[in-house]
Amino acid sequence: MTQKNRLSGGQIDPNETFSFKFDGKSYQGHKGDTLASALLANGVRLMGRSFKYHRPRGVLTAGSEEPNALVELRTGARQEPNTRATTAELFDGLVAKSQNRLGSLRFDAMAINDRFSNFLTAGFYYKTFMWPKAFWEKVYEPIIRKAAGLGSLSLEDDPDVYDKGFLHCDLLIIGSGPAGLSAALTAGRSGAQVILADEDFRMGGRLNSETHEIGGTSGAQWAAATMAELSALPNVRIMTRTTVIGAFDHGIYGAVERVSDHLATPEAGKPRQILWRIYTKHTVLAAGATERPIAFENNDRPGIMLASAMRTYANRFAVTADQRVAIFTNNDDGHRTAADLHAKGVKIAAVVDVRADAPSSMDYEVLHGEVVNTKGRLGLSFAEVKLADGSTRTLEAGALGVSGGWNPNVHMTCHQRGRPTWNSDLAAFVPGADLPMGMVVAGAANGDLSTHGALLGGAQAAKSLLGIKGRLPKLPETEDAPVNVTPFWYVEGASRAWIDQQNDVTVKDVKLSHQEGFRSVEHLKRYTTLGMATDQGKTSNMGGLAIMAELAGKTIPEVGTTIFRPPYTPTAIGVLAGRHTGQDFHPKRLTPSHKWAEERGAVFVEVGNWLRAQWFPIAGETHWRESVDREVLATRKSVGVCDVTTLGKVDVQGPDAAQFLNMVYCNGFAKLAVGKTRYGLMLREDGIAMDDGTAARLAEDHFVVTTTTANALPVYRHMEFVRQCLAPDMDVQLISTTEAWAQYAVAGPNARKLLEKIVDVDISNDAFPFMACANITICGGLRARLFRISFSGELAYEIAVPTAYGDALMRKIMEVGEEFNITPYGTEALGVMRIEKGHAAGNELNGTTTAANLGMGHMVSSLKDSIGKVLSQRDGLNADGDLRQVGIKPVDPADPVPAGAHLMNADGPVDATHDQGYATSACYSPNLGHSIAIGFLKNGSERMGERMRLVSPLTGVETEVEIVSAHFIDPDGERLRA
Amino acid sequence: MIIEHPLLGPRDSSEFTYMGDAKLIDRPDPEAETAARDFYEYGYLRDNPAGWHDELWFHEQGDRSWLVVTRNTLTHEISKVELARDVARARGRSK
Amino acid sequence: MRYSGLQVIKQALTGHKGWKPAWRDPEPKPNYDIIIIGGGGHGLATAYYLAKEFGQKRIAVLEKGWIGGGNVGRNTTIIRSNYLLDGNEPFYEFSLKLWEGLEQDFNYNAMISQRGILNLIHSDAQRDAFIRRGNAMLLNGADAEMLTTEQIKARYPYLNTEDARFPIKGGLAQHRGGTVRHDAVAWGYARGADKLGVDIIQNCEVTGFRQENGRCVGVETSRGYIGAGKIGCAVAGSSSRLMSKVDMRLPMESHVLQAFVSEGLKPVMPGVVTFGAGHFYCSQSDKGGLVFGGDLDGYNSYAQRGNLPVVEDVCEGGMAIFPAFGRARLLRMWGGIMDMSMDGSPIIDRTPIDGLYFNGGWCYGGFKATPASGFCFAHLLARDEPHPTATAYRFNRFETGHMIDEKGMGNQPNLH
Amino acid sequence: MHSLTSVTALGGTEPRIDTFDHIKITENDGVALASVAARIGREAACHKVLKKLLGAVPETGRAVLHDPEAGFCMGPDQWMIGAPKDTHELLADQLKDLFGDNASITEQSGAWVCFDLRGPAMEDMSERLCNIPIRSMISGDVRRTVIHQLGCFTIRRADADHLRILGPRASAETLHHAILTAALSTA
Repeated sequence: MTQKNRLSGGQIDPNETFSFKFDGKSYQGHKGDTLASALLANGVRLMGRSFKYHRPRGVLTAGSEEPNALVELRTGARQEPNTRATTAELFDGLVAKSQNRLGSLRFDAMAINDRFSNFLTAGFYYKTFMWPKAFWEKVYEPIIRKAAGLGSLSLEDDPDVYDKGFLHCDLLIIGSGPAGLSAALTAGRSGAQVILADEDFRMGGRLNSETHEIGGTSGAQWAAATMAELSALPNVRIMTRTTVIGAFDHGIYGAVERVSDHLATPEAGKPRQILWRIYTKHTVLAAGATERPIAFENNDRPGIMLASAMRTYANRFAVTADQRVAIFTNNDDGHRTAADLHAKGVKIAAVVDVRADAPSSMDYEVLHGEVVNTKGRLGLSFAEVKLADGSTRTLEAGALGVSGGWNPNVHMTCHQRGRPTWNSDLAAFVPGADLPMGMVVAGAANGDLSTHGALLGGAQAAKSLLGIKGRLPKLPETEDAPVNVTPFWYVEGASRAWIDQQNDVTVKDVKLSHQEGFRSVEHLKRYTTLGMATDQGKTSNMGGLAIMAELAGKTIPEVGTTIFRPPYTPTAIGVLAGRHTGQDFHPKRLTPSHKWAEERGAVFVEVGNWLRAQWFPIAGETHWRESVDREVLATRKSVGVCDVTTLGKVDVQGPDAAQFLNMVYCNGFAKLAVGKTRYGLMLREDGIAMDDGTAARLAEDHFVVTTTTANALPVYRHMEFVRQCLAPDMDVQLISTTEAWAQYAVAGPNARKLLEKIVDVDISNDAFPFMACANITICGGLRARLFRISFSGELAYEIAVPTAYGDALMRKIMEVGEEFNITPYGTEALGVMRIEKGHAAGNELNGTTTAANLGMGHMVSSLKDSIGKVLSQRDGLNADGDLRQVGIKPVDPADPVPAGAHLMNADGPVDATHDQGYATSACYSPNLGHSIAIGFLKNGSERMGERMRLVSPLTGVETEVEIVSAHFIDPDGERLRA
Repeated sequence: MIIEHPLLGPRDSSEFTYMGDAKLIDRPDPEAETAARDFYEYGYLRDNPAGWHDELWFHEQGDRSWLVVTRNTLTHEISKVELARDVARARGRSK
Repeated sequence: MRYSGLQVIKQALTGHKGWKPAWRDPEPKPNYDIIIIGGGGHGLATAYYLAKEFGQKRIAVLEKGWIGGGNVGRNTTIIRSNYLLDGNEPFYEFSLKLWEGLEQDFNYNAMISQRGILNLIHSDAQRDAFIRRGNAMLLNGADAEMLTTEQIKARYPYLNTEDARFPIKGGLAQHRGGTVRHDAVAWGYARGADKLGVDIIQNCEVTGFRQENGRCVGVETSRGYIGAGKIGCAVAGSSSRLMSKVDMRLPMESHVLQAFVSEGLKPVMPGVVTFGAGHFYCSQSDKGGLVFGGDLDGYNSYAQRGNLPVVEDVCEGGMAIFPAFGRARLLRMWGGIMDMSMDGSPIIDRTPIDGLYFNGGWCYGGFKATPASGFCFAHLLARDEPHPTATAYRFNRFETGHMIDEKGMGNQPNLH
Repeated sequence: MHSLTSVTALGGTEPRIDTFDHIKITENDGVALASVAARIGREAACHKVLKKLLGAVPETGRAVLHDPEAGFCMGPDQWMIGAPKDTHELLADQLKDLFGDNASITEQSGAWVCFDLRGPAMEDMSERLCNIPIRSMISGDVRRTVIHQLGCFTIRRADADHLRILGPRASAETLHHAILTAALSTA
């Protein structure tokens, strides 16, 4: 028999056997096992190494509070570091390996640290490694970092997917022990929408671990029967393998469902885990309690574990850590472990109880005393006991169960403002008064440690929260033992007695922390790292607090408690991200001509989630500049077309529409004639330029406003703010219609000729002059909008049709444009043409520029109120020598003028105090045959013709430049009006 | 957090965009002699209380209403939610 | 007692009996020359420099709880000086230089580690902006380097460059940036200040200010009245609350910023990386935890905790660039309260009340500023004039229109 | 009659249909849309027209599933009207005639993509897609919500297993991908 420590009974399925590997060695376990229980069954006690001293470690617990038995689960890209063997559900073919070791687990070379532990006390690193100065980063820190960390990531992309989801209910029950099940029954029978969540893969909580009977059947059977009833209720949603990770504001809980972690790999298309956001009116927290250890010398050897964990292994998993077991306890609970193990045929070496009045037993020896030390290199062999009479005994045992009392799992009660309060009967913290909204705590989590107390508390909680009328049905008969505990935290004189096993914090470290003045709980925690390990201090915080209290001569509640923060247990980053990874990180927005552009081989660029064609390479072009230069030249020579759908569009309607725009734009709109378009500059209330665009008056009471692509959302929000909050009685209605219309710019000397072949109306220069706009029809009757506006500086139009026709319109334009050699152009060519025209765009409207900086100071109307007007008049925004937008060209046409470079005077130092300005946007102008830039220069409008240096030390460029007008092409705008 | 929208009922706060102090409704008179000072205070100074706070939230992923939410900045408790437009009207903001 | 490797050995061999408290626990005196309110990083640094650099005596730091419990103990430990604007860059560069000699200066190993910080670039416009910024850094005497995607990939081979929604087009690196063991900064300054005679008084909450003839002459505290020649407030996060006791309204809001740490992992992150197209930045601590963060929750809050949407947003950003982190687990999350100012930049200035000085508005840039903030505030307190690198951090800049707005977001604090 | 042919939001000439055992996902290309926003002081007049048009005024969070025109409430005094595209291509113009200067009408046909989810997995899928209390929503309930960061309308239709999603048309592919993913997840 390979599973030498497998007992009989339990809730595993002995008929289903799984093979698994740990550190390369094969073992067998059963369905229903965890990795930890299966390893124990096979006689494996040594499962890991501690963080600092690399002490050999085995399991301490049988649950998610486990500090020691951490493994790297699975291999390859699915390798998952720091996985608790105590919660990893066994599956056939599972592969795990131990971590944080140099060499094998048995012979870890880093264990040498343990020999030097006297030098490596709490906070030692703050006091040394400072000389010589350079050595910290070059010598000391690399060594420390190399030793740091526990498990390792594969550094391959996580191949699994994660879902997110949303659930709504009347009552969320966290925990499926007796209190949770009782609450679920009460609530479920009332018809309320109930969610019952438990982190375990088997519902029932400690009922599965204990031998108490409920109503004449075993607790486990009662739990199974209750689950069967609940499963049949359509209003109860049962969520196994689901950890509620946090209680957030207003009854929102985060929960992680491990859908596939018990499988070798997830099923195709299925997520590994799901993050549920649960919206609930009420919550019953029935998270149970965690047993706490007692600190004594060398209390960390493999085989030493919580007494309650021993019961779980024996009763649920049919496993014992060894055939010869001792118990050390300060309360009656430890005796239960002895009784249960004895009943399963395990030899009890003795029960050591610190209490003089401990119960005695016919089946095993009960000693009044303390365990003062242990022996055994890679696992426990002997426990040394000091008896109350002063004599000593050495107990031979391969496992030692320790019971120091129970701590209610109050974590979730603290996730908001709650602070637990001290209950001296239990010698433990229990939930305080200030609970998250709608929460009631029941059962052991509330300090009701008996099974009866849990059943009663759960039922009452559900009843009161849901306002269920009538009397509760009679609860089944069950155990109702009082708690009988004598606070006992550590054995007197113990020094290397572990409080926080993972982080290697001992009693001695806590004492040193006190000695050095780190006495507040938070200082203790931060100085010693107590409770900062992956188990979040679930088994260690109380011990540390108790010792600090004793040293400080205070009570435990006077010392306080550290704050419990989400998540309840460590949570995969992947599941918190859900599907928003890779290409799905953000949604994509495709323009109406996207498919057509793809067919032409366009290169796309991301702008505010839009994918826009950046340029359209043609055969033979090997560098993007070739394509862009060609597109620019062809547009300026004949005609080009560009998809400008992405510009934000806001439909502004109503009798007060013009008045409204007068308010949001710094320039005037009240008198804009119907059929006309005007450029508008919007300021923020602080007087800085916010956005620019055009407003076209299609009717007396109807404008279409455009915004820049990037600002579509904030501008719309701002306009709604002005409408609803500042001018609530203006009769104006706003609708964002960005996506409703496909809009294309047709630009170039032949633009009109081309469009005349499409539109159904007269668009001659007289009928449809520069800045005209109209609702028209095209192609024999399709409704469309036409604007004669130009970003390129050419004779240009923007034509819009309902989006569904966008693809067809683009193909039509290309078709009729063939005779003009029409060239589609992308955002790069668009950018070149706008720089050639000196139009400001995102790089210039960078949130710090004023209208004056942009050379548009004259546009801020003094005749009317508008947003930003008053604050735009502050001195700091109107100082002499302020920045002005200018054009920059290289003196030697071959030189670059990079954006982001700074302007310096022709002579003098090059440093920050002599900074004159900077280039914002730059490009190569194929029309001028050299690079050009626009930028901001101090007192720029007075410095035309000045020679300066444009320097970019970052990219190693320094160019002699001349300051010129930003209107490099057609400064008088003749082409626009042609 | 959940914001009890006066028209739509409980909505997750992640559907909203936050702007801050609802005093931003009280835009000063630009014609007043003290306009420069008034706008500076309006634009820049905040009570920033630790406790109850009237604040503006925009239902960006909802009905595009601006709301005035009375929320406790210590506990995040919400005691009142109104349409900002109603508040603006009640505060006498005319055309 | 001086800390050193020898001392550690000596103490280890003698049972660690000789270690003394890192700072005394004195009773407050009736009055001091200078009182600093706030025993966080900035307050302790101010006291330290007042005593060490400006020859001031009779100094006390009053802390309402335990020292280092505010943002110095709850940040993501990053130091850098990669700022753009004239008002900021010289100050943060001064700070970085102070960091570089700090441990030797105050005889405490704060594990200052210049591992480098890298801002990823994802668009041409962003590159232009980062070139401008990198140039501003160099022109101010800081270091900066533009890295190509290949150079970045060599350092972070598991960065997502293949299947990224926002492809990486390079990055702006500051190699002198890095991380510091945050708690140790508070403790190091506290110990250093204590050795110079500064009284560090914990559990002493200031409940009011006493004014006489328009001058602030002392503070009411939970431990009684304490008089002072000058009083400096350094309570970022709670600035508005404290200053409301003298009826001052500040140009700031208090916001919660969450931070996160993963379980301990073997080293994977050599330096600090900031994702330029999402809300995510990350480094790895000497203990092995991935330390990361992102955006503000976005609403005014004095509760030191946040909510799920931002947790998810940050993790989405993380997975977008580091898909290998999916199987690492988030261990702990917490929140700190930020003084979010109206232009994203701090204030170190006199108040309208004689004898009362203010330091705050650090947004989420306070940690890296700690040494310079302390130094400059000490300068102001001792000499009544601003330090040359902090001349722009004035209260009146909003009224006069001299904002220092790095991000260009205007008077909307949660966008800075 | 004009000479341009339209394409569906997913770029096809025919609507996309994805059929699984547990759900059928149909791109619905047949809906014309226009929004109606009441002008100040004309709310009552608008209600009258709506009642005439739909048989009832859609209440907040509700749709009136009337034939051929249907409508739902988008916000305060603001409604979305839908009708078969075949017969109502010029829906906005038709509504302008009906409402006169009582309301501002905006054509919305091009702004949205419409997907119909029908099948036993509809509720499970909804839970993975968006934050709506789908199991307590009844026929005619409408929620504006977020699906994969996209602002969408969800309408629980007359049949118990039918949910209609209106999402931003430019992101039709992203939305479709999210819906398909949820379908595979819940299979």
